[in-house]
Amino acid sequence: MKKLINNPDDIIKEQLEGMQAAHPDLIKVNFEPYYITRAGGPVKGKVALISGGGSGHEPMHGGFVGHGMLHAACPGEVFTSPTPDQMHLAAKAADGGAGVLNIVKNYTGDVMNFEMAAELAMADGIKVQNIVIDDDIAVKDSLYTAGRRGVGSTVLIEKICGAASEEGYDLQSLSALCRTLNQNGRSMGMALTSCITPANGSPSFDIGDDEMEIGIGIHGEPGIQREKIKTVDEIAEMMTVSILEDAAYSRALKEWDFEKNEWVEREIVDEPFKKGDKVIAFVNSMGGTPVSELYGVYRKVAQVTEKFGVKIVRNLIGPYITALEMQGCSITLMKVDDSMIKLWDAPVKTPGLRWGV
Amino acid sequence: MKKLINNPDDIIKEQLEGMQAAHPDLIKVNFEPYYITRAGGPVKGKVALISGGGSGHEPMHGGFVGHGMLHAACPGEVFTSPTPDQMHLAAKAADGGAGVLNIVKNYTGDVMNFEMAAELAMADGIKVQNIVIDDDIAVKDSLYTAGRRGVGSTVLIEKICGAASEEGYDLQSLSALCRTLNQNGRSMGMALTSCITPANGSPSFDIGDDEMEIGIGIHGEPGIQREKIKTVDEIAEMMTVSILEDAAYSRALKEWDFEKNEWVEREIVDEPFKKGDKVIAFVNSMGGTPVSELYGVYRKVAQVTEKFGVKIVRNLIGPYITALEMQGCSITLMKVDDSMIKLWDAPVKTPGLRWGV
Amino acid sequence: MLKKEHVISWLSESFSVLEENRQYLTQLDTAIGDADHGNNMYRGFKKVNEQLPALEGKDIGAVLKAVAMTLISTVGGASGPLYGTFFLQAATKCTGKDELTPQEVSVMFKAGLQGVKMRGKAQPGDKTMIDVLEPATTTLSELVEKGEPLDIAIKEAVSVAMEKLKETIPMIAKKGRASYLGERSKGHQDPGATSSMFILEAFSKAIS
Amino acid sequence: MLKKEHVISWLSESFSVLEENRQYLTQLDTAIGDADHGNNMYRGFKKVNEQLPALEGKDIGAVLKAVAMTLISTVGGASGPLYGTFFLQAATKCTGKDELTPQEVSVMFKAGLQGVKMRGKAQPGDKTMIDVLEPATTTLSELVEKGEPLDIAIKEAVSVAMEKLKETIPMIAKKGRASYLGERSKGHQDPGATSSMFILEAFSKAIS
Ligand SMILES: Nc1ncnc2c1ncn2[C@@H]1O[C@H](COP(=O)(O)OP(=O)(O)O)[C@@H](O)[C@H]1O
Ligand SMILES: Nc1ncnc2c1ncn2[C@@H]1O[C@H](COP(=O)(O)OP(=O)(O)O)[C@@H](O)[C@H]1O
Ligand SMILES: [Mg+2]
Ligand SMILES: [Mg+2]
Ligand SMILES: [Mg+2]
Ligand SMILES: [Mg+2]
Repeated sequence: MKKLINNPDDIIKEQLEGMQAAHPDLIKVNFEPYYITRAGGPVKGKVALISGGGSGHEPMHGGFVGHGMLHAACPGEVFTSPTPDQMHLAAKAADGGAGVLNIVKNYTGDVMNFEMAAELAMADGIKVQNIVIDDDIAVKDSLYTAGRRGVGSTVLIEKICGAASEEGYDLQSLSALCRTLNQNGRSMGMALTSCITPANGSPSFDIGDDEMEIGIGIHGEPGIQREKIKTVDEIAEMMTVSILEDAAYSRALKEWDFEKNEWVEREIVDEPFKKGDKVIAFVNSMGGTPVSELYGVYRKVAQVTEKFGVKIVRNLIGPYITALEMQGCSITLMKVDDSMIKLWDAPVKTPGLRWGV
Repeated sequence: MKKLINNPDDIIKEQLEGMQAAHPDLIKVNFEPYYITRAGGPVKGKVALISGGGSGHEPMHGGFVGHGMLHAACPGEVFTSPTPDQMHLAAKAADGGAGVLNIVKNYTGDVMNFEMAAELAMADGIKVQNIVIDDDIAVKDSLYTAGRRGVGSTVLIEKICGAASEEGYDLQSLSALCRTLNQNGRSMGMALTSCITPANGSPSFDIGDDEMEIGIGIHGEPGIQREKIKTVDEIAEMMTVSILEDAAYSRALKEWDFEKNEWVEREIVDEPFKKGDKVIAFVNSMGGTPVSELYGVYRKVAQVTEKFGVKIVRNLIGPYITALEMQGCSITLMKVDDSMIKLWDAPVKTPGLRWGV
Repeated sequence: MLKKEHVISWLSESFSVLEENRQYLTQLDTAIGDADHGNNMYRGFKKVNEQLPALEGKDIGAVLKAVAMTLISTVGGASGPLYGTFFLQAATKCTGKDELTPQEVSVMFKAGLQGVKMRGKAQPGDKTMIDVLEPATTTLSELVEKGEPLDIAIKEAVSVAMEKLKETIPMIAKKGRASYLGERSKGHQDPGATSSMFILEAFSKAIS
Repeated sequence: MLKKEHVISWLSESFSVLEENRQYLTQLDTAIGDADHGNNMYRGFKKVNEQLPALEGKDIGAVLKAVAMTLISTVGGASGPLYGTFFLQAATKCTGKDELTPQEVSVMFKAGLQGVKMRGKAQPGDKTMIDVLEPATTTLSELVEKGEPLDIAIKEAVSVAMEKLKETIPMIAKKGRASYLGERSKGHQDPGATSSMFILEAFSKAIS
């Protein structure tokens, strides 16, 4: 196992110590249990935006805590959802009196843990909503699967909703924005190599020297399909076309109903992309692919979207939602309107994403 | 070979096309020959800061073109110094009337090509200085080698000198600053895996599953020493201590003498670090190591520098000077005074580094 | 009768078997999941095991509730809330009790099972822990109804569960991470069903 | 006499042999450098070769100068400026000439060699192209002084150079990238010395 680590059992703790040492001006790490809040404490009167998930996807989510993005993040063990107590304490620490919005990637574990956490926080009198992100079009079906996974859209949503919180959106409007952005975003990922989880020590899947996995998630799980490696043009075109041509996607997602005071299932439909749409294009490295190759991917994404009549108005290119040292990439397209673009452009100052300030 | 590329012969062109498509607001790519300038054209009255080198180290240097950093960059073939004509045309395109400072990493090829380029530009009446960066302490000797290589310091120097150019430093004072920063910076690198150059298609060196290379450069060349993999604490401590305890380093570097009108060798001495020094700490990924592991490295760097009595006042953590998809890291410490810190903090807006704007 | 000492030894037996099979469970989860199930279960039950001495004075309901809270706050992933809910719901049927009749044990298991189904919405055949927990619970309660002694009933439940566990191999997963694999999830035994099996075996061992 | 047709065929022969040995040179550079020498030389001489038809009318000085400029602007790395300088300095001795006497050829090689030494500051024994270029040039000029015909002199120069090339194997590099390896550079033949050898062989072939 080729990793810059000490004992695998200590890596979450030690890497968080490193983050804390590096960014004391931006973040404050709590160690028992793990959660990360902004250095300045809760932001009075603003909805606290919180996310969390397994570790191994850095800079997401801890690296996105700071002005203009998250108020808190909960790191789990590597690729393992964090637990309700972490999320509950993070909510208590980050709540500025205007409630908490949990951004939950759609994995069985994350969803269940965040639901329990929301219940605990609500029992403390904190207003909490959970919005589930499920943008991975590699998963076709929500009837015979746990539904689409939450992947690249999460990063864009954390940025845009973070800016909206700074703007003073209340919990309901922030939740609505978050839900809409999730409906507007679609992603697809692929891997050239498998990652190795530190505790496991060997590759999560075997893959031939001339093979790639299409439709992977971000947890070293095998993808939807195994193929011979193709050229970047073929890969990027196939992925971009799949995203652009993905049909309407309908499924039920749970949200808290503040009137009924219980979880309700909301039927949610993502409409397909259409000519004239403006999008943010996000080309992401899975961790082991260098930015030079991402530009090769972006080149094709730009060509394909243009041909389709979709206009890229902003882009993000780099390793932002990773799967340890996996080689590979993901592509996310998210339809945005002018107000969303303005929120995207707003200042952000976090360890992992920074501009305008 | 696991890469997101098309034909290896086309990758420089295509990746630059991707960069151009992604950042038309920041950069302008010239294709025949390759060079990258700021989108806005030359900056009148300011010294043009130019760098260049082989490709495969992205985001360096092309990703550092933009406000507050470089005015132009010249990408060579992968790991191959660019040629004098590229550098010459880049100088012509970027010169704003106040002359050109070429930041040259100390490799035989880069040094010779940039010298020829400077001569060509001077023949056109452009005032040019070349400052050579040689901060890699893994190379002990300059008498029996080509001297210390230019590695991590380059990134920090491009940022600080870029800010100084915006501040209006003239060519002489900017050159002096650049020279001092080079004297103030020391780096060391290590690799867990070899990279694969696209044209070659197989690893640049063979390395066992339980081995690492210490003292590598950024070109997939073998390092100074082969060892069994150690823990991140042992590796980071060894590297940081080597940097902190590196003795005074003396060698001759060529600069242009504007009075004699010829290249002269300047005897230059880097003084060792001492207690009380303030430094910028830069923990860099070689491309394949994810940021999570870099935080594990940073943790130890922070501990060791503190024990030594050296104070980290700023840091940079991420993949900024890479060797394709190589796994590994480098550590750079650069002594800075308050004016340099101010320049470091100044706004920068490039594809690869951005803050304050 | 199931005494509270039995419960304590069930939990410590569970830890032993999960510790022993940490790699094995992770390996199963590598094939169709994300390679963490063994570590998740180990982390949770290690913590449970450490707390057992402090729980010795408590009644069965209190013990199971404490186990639930520990699992919920240490396991993470999907299995954390699921096993946590199992023990939490099981605990509600044992409040204040220092021993349980076979009927009460059967009620306890049913409550736990219902909790997991409520939380995870999985059905038998979805290739999850339900494929072991449900038939085992059904067998146990049927035998207990018929008046079989608890140790016999649980032995039989374990052997039915073992068959059902093997039946997860050809299944296509419809819940949890393995569901993303679709057809490719065939041919692999479900990790969560396997850990459930270990916990049932530990129960059987604890009372015999 | 060396006619300008000979020079053209020297350059096209050089391209052929460098194309043929592209992988080989890169392999040598993988061991002690950065795995690009074969590609660098191929890229440069391919461009030179493409330009040859356009150069046919020109005198030898003009041809060599054009070659120099092409190499400088296409090869890159260390070898680009070095070979570029070789041809640039060689060209200065052939300005306006359509053919060269053996003595003039010897002067041309000496000028090229001096250019490389001036640019790269390497000495014989540093494990660079100098270890081939210098003994070859010396042998050539000595034999030409003695009145040997050019083709005989160059054949002998090539065979001396071949020996000297092999002698780079045990050397410790002191210039270029290989110098970073110190002792570990021992046991590998220098890539640049090897490409120099190929270019000398091409010269010999062109005039026989
Ligand atoms: N909805 C569900 N209902 C019941 N059991 C489930 C469900 N989803 C997953 N599981 C069980 O959880 C196991 C995986 O647990 P674990 O690996 O610890 O969590 P994760 O899938 O989050 O990594 C699966 O093997 C399966 O038995
Ligand atoms: N200072 C020097 N003087 C003469 N030849 C040199 C010098 N430095 C390097 N070389 C030659 O250049 C060759 C390497 O060329 P190449 O691989 O194309 O460039 P780079 O080293 O920049 O990758 C070496 O094998 C050596 O023969
Ligand atoms: Mg998991
Ligand atoms: Mg090179
Ligand atoms: Mg799992
Ligand atoms: Mg080379």
